[in-house]
Amino acid sequence: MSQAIMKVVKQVEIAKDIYELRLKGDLVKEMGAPDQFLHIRVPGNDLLLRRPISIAEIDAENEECVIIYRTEGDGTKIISQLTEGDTLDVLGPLGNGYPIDMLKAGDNALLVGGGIGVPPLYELSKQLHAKGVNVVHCFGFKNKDEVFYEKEFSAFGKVNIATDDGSYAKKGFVTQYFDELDGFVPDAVFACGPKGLLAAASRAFDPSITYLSMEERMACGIGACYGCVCEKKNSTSASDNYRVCVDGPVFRAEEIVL
Amino acid sequence: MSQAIMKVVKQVEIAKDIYELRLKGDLVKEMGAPDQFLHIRVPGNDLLLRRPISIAEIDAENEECVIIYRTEGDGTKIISQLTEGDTLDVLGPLGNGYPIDMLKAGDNALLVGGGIGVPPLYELSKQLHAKGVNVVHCFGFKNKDEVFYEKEFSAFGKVNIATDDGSYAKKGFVTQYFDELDGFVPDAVFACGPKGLLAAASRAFDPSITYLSMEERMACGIGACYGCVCEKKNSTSASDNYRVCVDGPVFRAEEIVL
Amino acid sequence: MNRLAVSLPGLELKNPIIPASGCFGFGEDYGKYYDLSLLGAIMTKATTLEPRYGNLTPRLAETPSGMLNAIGLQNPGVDVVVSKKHKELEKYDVPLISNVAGYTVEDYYAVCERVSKSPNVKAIELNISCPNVHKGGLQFGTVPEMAAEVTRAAKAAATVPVYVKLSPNVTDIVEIAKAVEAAGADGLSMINTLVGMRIDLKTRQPILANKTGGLSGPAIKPVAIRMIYQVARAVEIPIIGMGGVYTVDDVLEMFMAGASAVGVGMANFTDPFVCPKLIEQLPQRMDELGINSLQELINEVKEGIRNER
Amino acid sequence: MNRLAVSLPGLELKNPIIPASGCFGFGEDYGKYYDLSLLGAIMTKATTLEPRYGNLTPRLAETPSGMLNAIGLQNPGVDVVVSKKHKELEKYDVPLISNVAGYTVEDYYAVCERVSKSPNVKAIELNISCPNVHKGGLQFGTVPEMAAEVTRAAKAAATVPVYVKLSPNVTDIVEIAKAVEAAGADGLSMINTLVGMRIDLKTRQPILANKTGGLSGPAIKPVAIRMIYQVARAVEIPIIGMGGVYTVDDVLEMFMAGASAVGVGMANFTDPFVCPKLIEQLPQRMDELGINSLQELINEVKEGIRNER
Ligand SMILES: Cc1cc2nc3c(=O)[nH]c(=O)nc-3n(C[C@H](O)[C@H](O)[C@H](O)COP(=O)(O)OP(=O)(O)OC[C@H]3O[C@@H](n4cnc5c(N)ncnc54)[C@H](O)[C@@H]3O)c2cc1C
Ligand SMILES: Cc1cc2nc3c(=O)[nH]c(=O)nc-3n(C[C@H](O)[C@H](O)[C@H](O)COP(=O)(O)OP(=O)(O)OC[C@H]3O[C@@H](n4cnc5c(N)ncnc54)[C@H](O)[C@@H]3O)c2cc1C
Ligand SMILES: Cc1cc2nc3c(=O)[nH]c(=O)nc-3n(C[C@H](O)[C@H](O)[C@H](O)COP(=O)(O)O)c2cc1C
Ligand SMILES: Cc1cc2nc3c(=O)[nH]c(=O)nc-3n(C[C@H](O)[C@H](O)[C@H](O)COP(=O)(O)O)c2cc1C
Ligand code: FES
Ligand code: FES
Repeated sequence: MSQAIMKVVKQVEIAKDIYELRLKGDLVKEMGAPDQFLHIRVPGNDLLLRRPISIAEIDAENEECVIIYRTEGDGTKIISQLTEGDTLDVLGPLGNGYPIDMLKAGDNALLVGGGIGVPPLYELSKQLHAKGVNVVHCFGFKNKDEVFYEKEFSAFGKVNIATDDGSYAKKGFVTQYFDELDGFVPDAVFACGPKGLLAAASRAFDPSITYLSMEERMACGIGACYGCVCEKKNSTSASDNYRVCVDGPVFRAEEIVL
Repeated sequence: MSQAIMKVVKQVEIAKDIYELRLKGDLVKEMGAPDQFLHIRVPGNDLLLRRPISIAEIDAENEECVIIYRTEGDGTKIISQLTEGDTLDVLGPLGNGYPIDMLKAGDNALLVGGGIGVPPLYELSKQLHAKGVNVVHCFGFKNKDEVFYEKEFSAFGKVNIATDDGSYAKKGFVTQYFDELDGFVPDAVFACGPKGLLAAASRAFDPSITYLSMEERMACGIGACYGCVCEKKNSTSASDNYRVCVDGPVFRAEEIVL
Repeated sequence: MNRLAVSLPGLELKNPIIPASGCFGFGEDYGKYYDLSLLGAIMTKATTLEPRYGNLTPRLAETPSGMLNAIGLQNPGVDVVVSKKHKELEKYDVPLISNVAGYTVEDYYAVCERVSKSPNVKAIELNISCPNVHKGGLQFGTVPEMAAEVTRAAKAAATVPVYVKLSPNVTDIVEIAKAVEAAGADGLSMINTLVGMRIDLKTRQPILANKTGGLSGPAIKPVAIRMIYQVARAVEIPIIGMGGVYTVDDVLEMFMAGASAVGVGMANFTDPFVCPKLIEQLPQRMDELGINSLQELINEVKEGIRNER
Repeated sequence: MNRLAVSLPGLELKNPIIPASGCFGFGEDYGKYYDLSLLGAIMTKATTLEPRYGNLTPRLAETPSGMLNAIGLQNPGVDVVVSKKHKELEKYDVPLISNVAGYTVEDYYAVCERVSKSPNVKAIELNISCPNVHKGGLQFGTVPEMAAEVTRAAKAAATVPVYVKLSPNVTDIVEIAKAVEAAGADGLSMINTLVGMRIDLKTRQPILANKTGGLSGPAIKPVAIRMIYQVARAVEIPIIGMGGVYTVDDVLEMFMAGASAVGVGMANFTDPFVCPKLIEQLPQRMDELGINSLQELINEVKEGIRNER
């Protein structure tokens, strides 16, 4: 982990309220595992807590990385106004990303994403594909306007999409695809998105091979403040919980209480 | 008075920590009297009080005006980083500037300025000169690095300069020139600067023809909060004082208690 | 139906936006810039029995997301306020809430009696953050019995409803709120400023001539929300909420905490047109959040509180 | 001579910069990023007799120039703290100030006794912002007699100096400060967080699972400065100042108000390297302001206070 000033290479609104921000800097050298995150200082002086945003893509060669985020509140709105040449104070890479060492060429991986939970899966899909793992994606979005990166993910494997209102692809929850995998039996399931989606994934698949990316409000981002805890399954001591920032954000479904 | 978004035309550091900022906008149409002021919103969201800065020059033809200020604290530092094309939220023009109607061609006016009290006198000097009034300037600065606008003022009349440390022109207080005016008997004295300088000017000259520009911390800038008061001379009621923002900033020396 | 209308004792407001006391003078200055009839009501500057000069300057200092003020109750005294200041506001279609201050219970009685007589004064806001000269300078607002005593005096003197303005500088604001409710207050207004200070690093002395000042602005909003939330659960009388309101979201957050109208103070200095802007922007934000009308929101929040019990 | 050195009971500090309790864990996390021996001291996370889970999440919310937290004293209990957490910090040349919390006077006694035994614990910071389970949940820190009682218990149990951490959520902080001084406190630390709340406009419920939380950051600095200024004029024991310190100017403002060392809390989250940066930047700013050494500044401020009397 380092603190660094990164340069904005490019920023594009790729879907409604969804921004793709490309950053350049030495820090990229430290990035490796998919779904580590950056802890970003919002420019200005009144919003003092950093914003955690996952690294969606690592471009080691050009020392660049991509983050993709939705403008939720004041912080992300300010960040969305940055343009080429602006700088950003970031801390990272933080947390433990998705493990992939247990998979080998020919294995099957199912990637489940909901809304803004989709981007962190991009670098994962890329790395799995490069390893020769067969990847299938199941993504849920609110509506047609918010769908993004379908083409990009298609390069690595099949993409199944569902929208809440049916304005694009199938209508309803992404979970409907879990029963229609046509004999694709996952050796690992990776999920990122709202709690409901994570819970559905851990019910549908073996919780020992299902990896969930958790989200909690964060202050320090490095384990010191205990702001971002989540409950440990079968913990032995009252004070024993996980900190999403350092112990996660990725946990095996069997380790935690959702 | 209006609230308006003005455009930055140009910003230059004209002396150590002294910035000249040229702004463009409709608001210039409302400007007239010398030493009215703008109440400027500092970009960002943590500094919420506006900053009062005098209008140093009005360029009605191009709908531009100039302000000149020293970087004192966080607010002026942030403003000093603006560059061409940036915008600024200003309220103005506020306050009553220096009166000049009582002077006619051939009259004598003495302009006394200290440090950052010099700029508001520029538009005044220009307007007096245009009227045919004879102008003499006495300006004090801390040191050579902080001297500015000598040439510009010279176009309108003699400029006497003193520096605290003698690093430029005469050493010592600007008041030393008051006894060396070589028969120049002012029909009006206009002073702007630290309280000590204002007090010296009102002692040296007839307080009924001596006009002082006052400075107080301001919130509303329009008379509502009573934050910026100064004491009235011979006031009859306990609650009776002047508000620098609407009753001033310029007062006759005989009206106020310094 | 007017979606923004709210109804409080003595106050049928066309909207809930009220410039807070001391931040709007007696309206005359802002009246030059927009039509004051747009406003829900106006909380006028603190009025005392005698004219008061107030504190020496500096009276103001800035702080992160806030400011300190130590104006010191400067005002021309109740006689001038009633004969001139209230009169001048009669040309607007806007109710006044007259902020009343004093140093003895008798002061409060006398001022409440007189300001009630102005036909456009529809309510009194009792500023109990003043030191009681008879009780060793303890603030009326910090001791439940003293707060109750001055409330009773105001109620006896006033012919309009009395809203007591609570000070946040207390250990237990609920206790004070209950005491003034029991003493007959028709409503509450909260919060007044937190006591704060800034020191000038060059002089090494406090910036304000008065040394301490009142902290207001967004910095104190979380404290205001907490106190409104707690008090709304302990009393039946309505609350006019204030403290750091800058945006329509802040207005609605106050309502969700338990307020029935909202005071806007410091924000007027940042943006002189903030009050009309809030009034204009409220309906759209209400649409986004599924709020039909503010009166409905007030009722829903009250219902929620009842269900908590 | 070390210009940054300050001397307080039990604490000969090479500099006055101390990460505040709860914002720095037991140092292990920040220890990965810089050498903790750089720090003046470390105020460790609140330690209770038994392990505690703390509150449900969300535990955090942001506010203008500040934040709310409701961690809820999560810690592994005094046995693990002493046997592991303090031990791990022995490799650094940095004194610990152990933050002690409890729900009964007996809790405080027991924890103070045990943490005193760690050789690197040079002082105790008594966190009296906890509800007293035997006194109907009233916070120890809000009632002078209760604050005094727990101070006496801590003093009886501890073999190191005891600094009592004052809560700002009181009507009269001077009264509390005097009570704990009379009860034997060796120093004070102030301020703890102000109680605040934020409401989520979509759910219309408080953001924090605990509903209320503690407000910290620059937003509360003016309140901290005011309280330190007032208390420094009423007691003789030294004060560790905190509340919103982000810059060297903030550090020096605390000293000028009357502090003898400075805690840094929320700023660590904005900039994990803030403490070493402050230590590095202090000398230059002291030069600009004509301050030879911090100990000299402390003495000058004390002298000034004596002359006011
Ligand atoms: C490990 C991790 C990875 C994330 N990756 C992404 C990503 O790749 N793309 C993306 O769009 N979002 C991501 N998020 C969520 C993102 O952090 C929030 O949307 C963002 O912080 C909102 O900031 P704001 O200022 O716009 O909203 P505000 O509501 O104004 O924020 C106020 C405070 O609440 C916190 N907060 C608000 N919503 C969330 C949330 N959902 N999760 C955590 N903190 C929150 C903010 O960090 C801030 O401290 C991630 C969150 C975590 C914990
Ligand atoms: C009518 C009027 C006209 C002015 N004209 C000029 C000018 O032409 N050029 C110029 O350089 N300065 C001028 N000043 C002073 C200028 O307003 C301050 O230097 C400026 O506000 C400092 O802001 P800051 O954020 O840099 O300093 P900070 O110290 O960070 O400001 C904090 C707060 O204190 C107030 N403040 C600090 N110093 C002063 C001061 N000297 N006067 C009033 N308020 C102050 C600020 O407005 C702000 O509210 C004028 C002041 C007044 C009242
Ligand atoms: C300059 C100023 C003057 C004030 N004067 C008064 C006053 O006379 N009477 C009063 O009850 N409150 C007074 N207040 C407090 C405000 O009415 C309000 O309660 C407080 O500022 C919190 O609201 P805000 O954060 O929106 O400013 C004053 C506040 C300011 C900033
Ligand atoms: C996340 C967090 C946790 C805290 N935990 C404790 C604690 O365990 N014990 C304590 O005495 N104070 C605790 N505090 C209060 C701080 O020590 C400090 O008094 C307060 O935050 C003000 O300083 P700041 O504005 O620099 O943060 C905590 C503060 C924060 C932000
Ligand atoms: S954010 Fe501080 S422990 Fe995770
Ligand atoms: S600044 Fe408000 S009255 Fe002058």
